[in-house]
Amino acid sequence: MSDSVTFRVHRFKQGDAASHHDSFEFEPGPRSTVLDALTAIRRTQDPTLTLRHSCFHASCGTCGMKVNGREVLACVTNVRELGTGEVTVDPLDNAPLVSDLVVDMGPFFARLNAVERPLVRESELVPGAHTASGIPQPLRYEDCIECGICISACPIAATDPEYLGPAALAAADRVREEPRGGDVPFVLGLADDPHGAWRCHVAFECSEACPSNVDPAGHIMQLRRSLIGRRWRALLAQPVEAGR
Amino acid sequence: MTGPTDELRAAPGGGRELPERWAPEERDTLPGVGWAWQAITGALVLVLLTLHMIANHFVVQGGLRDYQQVIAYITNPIILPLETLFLVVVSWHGLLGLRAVIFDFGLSARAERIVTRVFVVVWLATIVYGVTLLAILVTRP
Amino acid sequence: MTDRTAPTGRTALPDATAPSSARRRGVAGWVDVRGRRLGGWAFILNRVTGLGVLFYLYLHLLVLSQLAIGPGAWDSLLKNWFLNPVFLVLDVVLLAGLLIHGLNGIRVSLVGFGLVVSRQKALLGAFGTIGAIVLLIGTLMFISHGG
Amino acid sequence: MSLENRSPAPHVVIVGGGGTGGALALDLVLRGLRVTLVERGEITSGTTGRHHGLLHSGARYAVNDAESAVECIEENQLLRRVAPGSFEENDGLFVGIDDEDMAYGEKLFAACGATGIPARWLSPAEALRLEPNLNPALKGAIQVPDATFDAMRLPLRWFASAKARGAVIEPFCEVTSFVVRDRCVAGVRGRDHRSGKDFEIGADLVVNAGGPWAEKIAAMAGVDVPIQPSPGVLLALRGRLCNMVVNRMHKSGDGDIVVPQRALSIVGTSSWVVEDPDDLGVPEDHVQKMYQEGAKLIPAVMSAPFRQAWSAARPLIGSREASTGRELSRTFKCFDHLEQDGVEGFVTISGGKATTARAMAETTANVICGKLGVDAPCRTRDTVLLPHTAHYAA
Repeated sequence: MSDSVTFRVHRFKQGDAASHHDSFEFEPGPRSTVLDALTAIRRTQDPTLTLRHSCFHASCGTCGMKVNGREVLACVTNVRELGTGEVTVDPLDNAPLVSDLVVDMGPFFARLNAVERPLVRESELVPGAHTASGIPQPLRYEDCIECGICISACPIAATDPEYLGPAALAAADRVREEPRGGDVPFVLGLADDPHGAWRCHVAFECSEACPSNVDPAGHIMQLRRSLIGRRWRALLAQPVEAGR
Repeated sequence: MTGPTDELRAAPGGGRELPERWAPEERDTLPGVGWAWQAITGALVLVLLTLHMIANHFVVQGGLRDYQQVIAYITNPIILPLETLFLVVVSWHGLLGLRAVIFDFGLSARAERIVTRVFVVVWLATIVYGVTLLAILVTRP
Repeated sequence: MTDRTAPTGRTALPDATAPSSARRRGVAGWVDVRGRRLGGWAFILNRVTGLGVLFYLYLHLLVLSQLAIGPGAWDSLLKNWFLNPVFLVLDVVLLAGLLIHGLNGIRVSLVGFGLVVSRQKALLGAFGTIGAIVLLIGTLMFISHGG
Repeated sequence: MSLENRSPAPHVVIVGGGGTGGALALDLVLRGLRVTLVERGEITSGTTGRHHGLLHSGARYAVNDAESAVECIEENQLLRRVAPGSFEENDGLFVGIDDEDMAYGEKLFAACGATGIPARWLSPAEALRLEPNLNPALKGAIQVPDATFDAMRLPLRWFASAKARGAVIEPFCEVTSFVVRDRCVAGVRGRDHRSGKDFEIGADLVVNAGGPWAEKIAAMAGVDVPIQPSPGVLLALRGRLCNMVVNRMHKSGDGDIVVPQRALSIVGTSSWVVEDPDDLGVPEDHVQKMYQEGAKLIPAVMSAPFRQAWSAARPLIGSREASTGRELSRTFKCFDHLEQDGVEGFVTISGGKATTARAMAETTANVICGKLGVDAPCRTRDTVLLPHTAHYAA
């Protein structure tokens, strides 16, 4: 058995009529990831290959792509563990294609931007740890690494271009849980929309695919529960106000 | 406070600007109601369908009612309103579901309105058809 | 050599944000099952069975019009068609469709109203098991009726 | 000469889309210049994004390099003001395990006092109360205002803010040659890998902000820049083992830091030297060293689930004969190639640290404005940055 793996890589340049796949050979080591393979291919075989990457350890979320049809972070996907002699690499779905493996994250970030979820949270810190003097409140980053994998895996995002999407809805629910100065009624108003929390069809593909344990679908369901509660409270408050 | 400042909001790209196509021309006044309806009618369909299946197939010798058995069944004063309700609810649930599937093809707001109107007509026609059929059978000597 | 040159101080690069090709899969997104997990399958099956059952509903209503024609029309339909083994197989398919759509509907409603969210995977498994058992019992009953 | 009298304003092309390039783009547009930044790959895909995310208090340098330490604590305080909401602001600990560490600790505490870095001795019990996962055998700890930042998302705020003020940011545009007329750099040529088409951009001045790639970029202009790419291995473990940055109370060495980040803990770093910053590799013995040394600070490092090990190349200035990179300076240098090599219109910025990227940009922008005859003050010290999401959303 040969150690070499064939990478079938999606190729597209702006102005091309259609995309195609190019094949490259790569010999993986025990630690080689799909990202290592792609950067090695770019270095030694084709310098025109475009892909997004930054941190190499599942913290930045730039290297989300489809490997053998599944959405993953290329930087933590071990080539040998895939167990296939041929590895197909495609860009994420449900986003505008820029070139090769690069998609335009603009629509994704526009939604996150609108929700205005703070980057740092004040919960899920080290259990039992006390706060150092001079620190008002210990902080840590939110789990979401804004990779776009949830949008690619979501069957609703595939059909509804206006869908707010799992990441932004999960972010909205985080604002509800922990406002940190955020405008909760505004954010709930965004989510309470036919193209918002109500559009989800509970496939949980986003939560399955999420590389950072965000559980977007779970957040969407919590969001719905609080939206229903809000609706009931508004309904019950009306007669009370009318009676005054 | 770690939330965004007004200064950041005011800056270009500083937040709250959604892609144009996301902001619907007419905001649904009660978003989520269609979804809730589908769940409620679905639950009703489940109950009525279970009754319908048991009464029509599982308790009947041979699994299907012959003509006389059908007439005997639907002239029952409890069954008749239940079967009528079943027709109303199941066609509502089914057509609302089909409408959602059609909307997934990415229709314009105008086309969506037309589809909705057509479906209301189809739904009413279904009820008229079913009720007429029941009336003929129940009133037949 | 270069197809875009610019005088000093001016750039002539393309608009990188212009989408060259939308990769939204559209309706293919819910038909394409490659790489999908159990919940994705449930979503697809829910739609397929929903469409199938709706088609059956109207077929069923149409067939019932034979009742209006009279006892002869209905009973001969019964004898010549519906008690045929081929129809019994179709009945099993219908029952499977109803079970998938109905049980998944309960799951989607419960989870969708914010209930059992943390145990939704277990719910999916439990409903899958219930559906399989009911389908088996139903099939046996169809066979016993046919025999 | 003021900018109002010049139309159009001078155009600066920055080659390299790391943190330094981003901060420089913002600095220059805030001073009224026109800026185009070209980057071979995605923004922050080189060294910047692979950083462990330590916002230095300066304590790491206080004993041996007071100048760097002062620079760090200034930038540390300044960045919290201009980039609110971008940091895990939980402070850091220098943890002493043995008597040698404690002896270093005395020097460290004194040096922090001399360089203006707030520092506080903690007893072992106090340190364990703050960080229960620390090695229980610790002998003492010093609390300093370290913090964690997201190696990509903090720089993205510079890019977002620069873009919002008119800078043109072009990723996936690789420079392949310089436009040189009469020993004067007048622009860059290259290929836009998104379209596969060649481009040429004219410039009044070109800045080489290539980090460890700076030497390769400078060579295109026929200029030598002594950069030694010096990679280090980092290890990411699943689970948050600490809230504060945990440093070894010792002079810089392998595996002397654990940086919490989101739901990960990053153990760093090692140091060696390579020729090609594109071909680093991850030496297995370095990974094992991270486990061994990291576990001396936090024993749970040994049992925490593995997430990833990777390498990042520091752009160190200095001799190519270096063997580990540790002997090379961590300060930055701005080269005006007119003085050094007789080439006009070309400036290189390299060396330095992620914490001081803004300061590097300020120094470089001062040099650039001096060369272009632009009289405008630096404004990045008090301009609050846009959120990182605005970089892609805008």
